[in-house]
Amino acid sequence: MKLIVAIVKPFRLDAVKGRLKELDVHGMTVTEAQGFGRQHGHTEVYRGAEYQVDFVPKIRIELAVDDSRVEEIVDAVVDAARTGSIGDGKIWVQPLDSLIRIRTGERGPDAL
Amino acid sequence: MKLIVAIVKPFRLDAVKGRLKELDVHGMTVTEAQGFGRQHGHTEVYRGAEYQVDFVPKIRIELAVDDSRVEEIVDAVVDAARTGSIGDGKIWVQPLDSLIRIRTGERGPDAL
Amino acid sequence: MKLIVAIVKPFRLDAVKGRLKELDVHGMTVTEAQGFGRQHGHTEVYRGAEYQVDFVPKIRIELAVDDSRVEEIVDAVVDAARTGSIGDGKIWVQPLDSLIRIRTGERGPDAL
Amino acid sequence: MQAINTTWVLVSAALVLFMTPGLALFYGGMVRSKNVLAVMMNNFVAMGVVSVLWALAACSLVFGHDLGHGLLGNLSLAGLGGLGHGLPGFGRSGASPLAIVTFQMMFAVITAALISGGTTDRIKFPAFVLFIACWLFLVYVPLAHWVFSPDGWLAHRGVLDFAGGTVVEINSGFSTLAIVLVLGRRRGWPSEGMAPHSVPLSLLGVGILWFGWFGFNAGSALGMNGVAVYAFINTALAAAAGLLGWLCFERVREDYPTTLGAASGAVAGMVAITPCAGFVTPMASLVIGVLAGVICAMAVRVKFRLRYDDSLDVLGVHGVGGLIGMVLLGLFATRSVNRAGANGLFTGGGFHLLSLEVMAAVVTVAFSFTVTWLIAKAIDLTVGLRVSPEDESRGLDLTQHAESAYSIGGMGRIGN
Amino acid sequence: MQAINTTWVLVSAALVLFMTPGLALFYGGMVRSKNVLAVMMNNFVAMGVVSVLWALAACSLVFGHDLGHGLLGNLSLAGLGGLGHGLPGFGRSGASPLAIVTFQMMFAVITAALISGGTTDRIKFPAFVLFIACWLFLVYVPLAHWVFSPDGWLAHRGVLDFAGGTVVEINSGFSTLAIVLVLGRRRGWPSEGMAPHSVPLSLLGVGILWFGWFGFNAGSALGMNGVAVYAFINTALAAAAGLLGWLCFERVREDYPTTLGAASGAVAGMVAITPCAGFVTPMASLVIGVLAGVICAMAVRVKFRLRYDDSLDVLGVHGVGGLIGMVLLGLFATRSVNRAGANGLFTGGGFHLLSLEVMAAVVTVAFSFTVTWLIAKAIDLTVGLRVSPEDESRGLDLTQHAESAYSIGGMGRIGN
Amino acid sequence: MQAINTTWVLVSAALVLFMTPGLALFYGGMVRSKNVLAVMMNNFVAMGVVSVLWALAACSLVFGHDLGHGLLGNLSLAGLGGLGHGLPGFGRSGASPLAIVTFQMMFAVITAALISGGTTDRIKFPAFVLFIACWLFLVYVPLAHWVFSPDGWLAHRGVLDFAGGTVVEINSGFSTLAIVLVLGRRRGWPSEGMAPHSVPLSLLGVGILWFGWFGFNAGSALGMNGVAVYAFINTALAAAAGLLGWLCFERVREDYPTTLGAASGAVAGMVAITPCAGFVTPMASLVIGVLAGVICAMAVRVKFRLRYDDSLDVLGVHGVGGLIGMVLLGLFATRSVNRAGANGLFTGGGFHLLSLEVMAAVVTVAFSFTVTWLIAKAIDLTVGLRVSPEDESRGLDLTQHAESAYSIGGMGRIGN
Ligand SMILES: Nc1ncnc2c1ncn2[C@@H]1O[C@H](COP(=O)(O)OP(=O)(O)O)[C@@H](O)[C@H]1O
Ligand SMILES: Nc1ncnc2c1ncn2[C@@H]1O[C@H](COP(=O)(O)OP(=O)(O)O)[C@@H](O)[C@H]1O
Ligand SMILES: Nc1ncnc2c1ncn2[C@@H]1O[C@H](COP(=O)(O)OP(=O)(O)O)[C@@H](O)[C@H]1O
Repeated sequence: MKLIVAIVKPFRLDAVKGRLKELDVHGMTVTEAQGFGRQHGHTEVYRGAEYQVDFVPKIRIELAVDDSRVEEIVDAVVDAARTGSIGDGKIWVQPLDSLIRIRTGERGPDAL
Repeated sequence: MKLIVAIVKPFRLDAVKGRLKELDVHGMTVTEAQGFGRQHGHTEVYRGAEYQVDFVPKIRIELAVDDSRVEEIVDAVVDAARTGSIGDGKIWVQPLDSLIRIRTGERGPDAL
Repeated sequence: MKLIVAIVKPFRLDAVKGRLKELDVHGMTVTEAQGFGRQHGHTEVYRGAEYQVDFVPKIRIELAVDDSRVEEIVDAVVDAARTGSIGDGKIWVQPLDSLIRIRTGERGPDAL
Repeated sequence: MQAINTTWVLVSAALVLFMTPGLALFYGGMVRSKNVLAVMMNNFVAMGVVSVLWALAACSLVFGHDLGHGLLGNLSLAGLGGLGHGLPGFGRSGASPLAIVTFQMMFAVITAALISGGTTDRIKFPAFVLFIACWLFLVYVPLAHWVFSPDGWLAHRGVLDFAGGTVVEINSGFSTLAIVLVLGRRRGWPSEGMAPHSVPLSLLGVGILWFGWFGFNAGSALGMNGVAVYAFINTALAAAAGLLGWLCFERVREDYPTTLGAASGAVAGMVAITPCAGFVTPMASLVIGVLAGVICAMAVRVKFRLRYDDSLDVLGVHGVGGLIGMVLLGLFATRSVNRAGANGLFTGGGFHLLSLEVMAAVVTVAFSFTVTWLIAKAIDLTVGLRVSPEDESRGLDLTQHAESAYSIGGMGRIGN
Repeated sequence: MQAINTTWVLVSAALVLFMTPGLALFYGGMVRSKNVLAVMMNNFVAMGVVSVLWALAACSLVFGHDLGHGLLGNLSLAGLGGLGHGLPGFGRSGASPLAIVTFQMMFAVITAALISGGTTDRIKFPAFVLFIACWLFLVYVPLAHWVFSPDGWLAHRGVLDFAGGTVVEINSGFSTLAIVLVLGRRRGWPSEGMAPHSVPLSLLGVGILWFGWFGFNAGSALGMNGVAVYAFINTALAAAAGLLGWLCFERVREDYPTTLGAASGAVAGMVAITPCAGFVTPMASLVIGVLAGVICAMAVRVKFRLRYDDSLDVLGVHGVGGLIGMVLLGLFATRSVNRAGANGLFTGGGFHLLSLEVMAAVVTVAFSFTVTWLIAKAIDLTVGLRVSPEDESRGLDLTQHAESAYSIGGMGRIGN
Repeated sequence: MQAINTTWVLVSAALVLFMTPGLALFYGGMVRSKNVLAVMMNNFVAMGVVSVLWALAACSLVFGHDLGHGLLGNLSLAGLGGLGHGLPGFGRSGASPLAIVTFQMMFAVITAALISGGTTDRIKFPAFVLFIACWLFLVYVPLAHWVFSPDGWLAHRGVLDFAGGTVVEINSGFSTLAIVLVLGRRRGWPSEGMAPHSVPLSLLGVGILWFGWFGFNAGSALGMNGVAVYAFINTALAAAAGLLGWLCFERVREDYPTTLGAASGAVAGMVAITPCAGFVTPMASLVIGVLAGVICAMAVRVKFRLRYDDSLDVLGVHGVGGLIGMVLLGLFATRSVNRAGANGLFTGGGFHLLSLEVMAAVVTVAFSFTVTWLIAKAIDLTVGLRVSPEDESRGLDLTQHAESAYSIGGMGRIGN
């Protein structure tokens, strides 16, 4: 099994979720994150003190999937998350040794 | 070494932490997350506008452990996090190439 | 490619970011986390009710890097994040199967 | 006696001033966290701009000697001078003229501020400032002269409006409709979720509005007398009844009585009682409040069907609530509460008052909507009303004011 | 003179009205973020329900002509009519009767709202509404008649209670104890942490309460006179002293003086001075405040031992604070401050006043607790008081009101 | 008449009391989330400590019979006794003496509280308490006697200061400078970012300050009369103009008009009008407000160059604003507004008043700075003013008060 991690723009989350539903993927875990990269941050000013904020809000999505579906799902996420402008984010794939559903103790692809 | 990642219901965190202490595991890192899965979200209404919120609050726990202890710890977490109802979450195990304690520079199991 | 994950003290983030910039690393993703370990938490009191808070705020940094640069970058992060006192955190390295830049679809080291 | 009346009017003026920060919180809580400061700023800047313009000239155009036909005042009071001779048309036994125009200044401020509830999340800050400056002179000032000055043509005909059902409520509601039609909908509305970012902030805002509204309504007696007491209790009861009305509607319609609904219902009740406060009995106030609560709860749902994006429901609550108040005043007004008033349809006065009230309401709707639309259009064609799509998606706090509302996380503002 | 008195009473009424949103914030800040709106809603709905019922009938049952033996008023003032003849037992030189009953309406509202501090996190919304409606008529109304109406049997015997040490404070405290005993403890209490989700919100709430309490106490003079001035400064000093008392206790007991402790101490001081405000000297107020601060700080710790879950310490602060105030009034009251008062034990009056005050306190404790317990039990057996365990764990905001208090994260409300 | 005056003074006293929680919010919003409660606590504890000390002795040292040369009052009013004979030097026709000293108590409270804006994020809580207790007697009390008591030497010479430009504003500003020089800079300042954690909280705070300032300034007429009305409108206009002034400066200087700038500008305007409120015309108030807005906006930027860490700009806003007000009063004061006043340079009075005002300002700067510096140094050398570096980095909320301000995340306070 594999773990797909995607860093995307927050307002694309809905589209990604929708696309995954179409592919019959019914589980994911997301966290709020802050990204640093080519996309510029912004400047804030409070009583004349300037703050350069380099980080940009991102959403981090984790998807545990069966090996056979990795390509298809990665492509779907890339497609749904893309806006074409800088800062669209990254996707990476990591190996998984095992996966368990806590409720039932099922292991492997059955636990998805 | 392995990295155990557990997605659990927030109110089970205390139980998980307690169980791990018993097993003499003295380190973990947790983040707030939002899960999407079989467990239903909820609906909110503001002045007649309905919002379907699909995500459910979860806690994401990361545990770097020595290979020898993986099974035992996974079992303990499953046990402590289980409530038996939908949405109890997942546990997965990932390979780790190396681990370092920042304070001392120690590497591998010693760094835990 | 590898994924470097570093759990550091929040106020060291700036130093780490600075050091990475010097090394020409121009991307990372960070999340707020809470750590449990040797470093003590604190006690809070509200109208006589005491709360023992075991978790300590941490920053979790993720860096996808080319294999060739792992050592150098790990060392840089360790160096920048270290204060020498308990709770400085951990760094671990995980294997990555692949990495894609969402904007362009580039894969592998080019996607960094 | 003048000292007591002045005391009451000044206390009321302070209360009404406090309503604008209250409104800023009410609105601020309802928007997404990237636009909180911008909408609050619109309120605060109204406190700045409108106050200054009021003192310089607007006050005089409202309360100065009538230029003829009850259409506008002259500049005799410009710079708040010339008040030693009293306010034209007002008796001399009441509160100090300077206190009265101070009290009235707060009305102009909050009416302008109300409009920001419609334009939120997408209006350029400089455009908003320019807009309220123009709007103050071209819309608010004439209407206020017509209704609040004893020489105004509506007041002169016997239209009753105790504390601004027309000038403040209907006016803000339909002005908002006009400007949002020019401005267009927020990107993503209504398909994307735009839930309130902090309901407690909004509830606090409503608490302040509730408190301040006693000054607004009871202070409009312009002195301490029996009418002020009626206006006070009527405000309290209409708010309470409005709250319950809205909640009942929600309970029936969507199963859940919401806190934002409770807050909105209280506001709706107070809006509707505004023109009536010193003219009706407490029992009539309960009826007015409950009807306002239910009807406004229905009204705010209309925008989803008609697809105009009155973001925080200025039309649905203030516009509609004001109309309800004016019509019900034509039914419930009674001279037993206020000898300077009149009797309505249910109180033996026939259709006379009702037709006057409806006429005034219609005039206000037509005038506010038309002139505001023209102003908005003119600004849109020249300096532009709306921020760029990219700025809209990044949020107005950052792009208009270079600020973030919150930085609460364990790591503070990350990256600093 | 009537106009001045009425002005003061109306200003005070507005201040007391403002206390309920203040209380909503104070309570809202102290609960977990999943229950903020629900507890605030309990306060807001009290503003709706209690106000309307007050105007319809409760007011008359309190202040109407006594039905006999000082037990209850009649319905002569129902619908706030019949006030032209003045309030039975009140002189005619004071404030306008309508102003007085408006002022008193705010007391009924906040007393009912106070109870929500005990029932928070687990009470069904409809049950709470039903509860306060019943409780208003069966508990508040009789007590208020006994104490606040000059014809009430307690007032008649010479019991002193300036602004509601019995009717508001002891009553809310012991009513809360009764209902929480029926309701049961929050799941997980006290083993699980239930720390306040936003202390600044609570501090703001206390700031508003502090401000409003001047209306509460000094307004209870029902006019502007020397007693009102004493009540005012005494309130300020008792709050200050209560704050210091609680902090000193915390410093000694737990090493840390806390901000929530400061806030609670100020409230405790104001609770205790409530019955005393117009009857004691400023120096006595300092003593009363400090004692209230220390004793209430001890009292809120009792629940952990006795295991009743008075979640936000209504009993510990209001119940106990009210008892302290009544007893100390028996010691410190002096006719030098208020000729209509009496002298206490330390001021040459012997045990007479003290025994009256203790009697009134005991009567209030017994009556409030018993009748409230019966109401709560009746509701629990019929419609049910408590939400399901699952709803309790998901939080009342979502399950009772379909709302979330906050959505502040960088991604807004995730999934929208 | 006394009753009306007393009513006005008490209403004003309540408003001024409310300013301190407002200030707590204003400050609390501007600090990082780990230090919110600590700075709010400094404000609340000032309400406790200063009130109690005021009643016990400070009040008398300010308003008691002069001990000679207008330097200090005696203890004739200690414990707030002896007020039956009126306040020395005040006429008997005004408000009740007890009401006046209550009103003045609130001034002492907020002046002490203001200083916490400079010392935030690093001062030990016990040291702050000790500091304000000493400072009250050694700095505030003498200055207040000199200026506010008719027997004080500055008042006696004809220095005009309507509501405390010297005693409150300049004094708090330069006292803050003195203590922060002793205390040292926050670790990491100015290189590390220390952005406000919640601007809406600060805006709310300013809303409350704005509301309360009407009591502060108009209440300083110590009764209801024409001067009070002028003071009221002048406050409103100076706030509005200050807001606009600051925004314009920001727009020109940094491209972005900020909400915190709007808030700060309103405060600056009200600070500057404080000494002038009852002595100048509304048009002069506009000028004073705008100048204060612009100059204070420049002044707060000075600290970055001179490297003193006046964290929340007490010097830049209150110190500098107070100086501006005193100087402009020397230019704009006019007896047409207040016959008890004087004419300034621009109103035919020549340099006389201006030189008096400048002299008073200089005396205040020198006295406040010097004595405060000595107090701060003494405390630093004995109990220590500053927390340990580790406590500073963990935050004062946890280390001084064992509390966290917020716990809003989905998981509540993690680990509980
Ligand atoms: N090497 C990296 N490791 C981890 N996350 C990265 C890395 N580089 C970029 N990111 C994440 O991807 C986001 C987008 O990257 P950016 O360089 O801004 O744009 P793009 O990917 O379109 O070139 C960043 O905000 C960051 O969250
Ligand atoms: N494929 C997946 N990848 C990552 N996280 C998942 C995946 N499926 C489920 N989850 C996480 O596990 C949580 C529980 O899953 P859910 O399907 O609701 O219940 P259960 O695991 O009991 O069948 C989800 O809320 C989500 O956070
Ligand atoms: N086994 C582990 N797995 C994951 N994270 C860990 C583990 N042990 C420690 N950590 C993280 O590292 C942080 C620092 O660890 P701690 O034991 O406090 O100090 P140190 O690493 O200096 O010995 C913890 O707060 C936690 O976030």
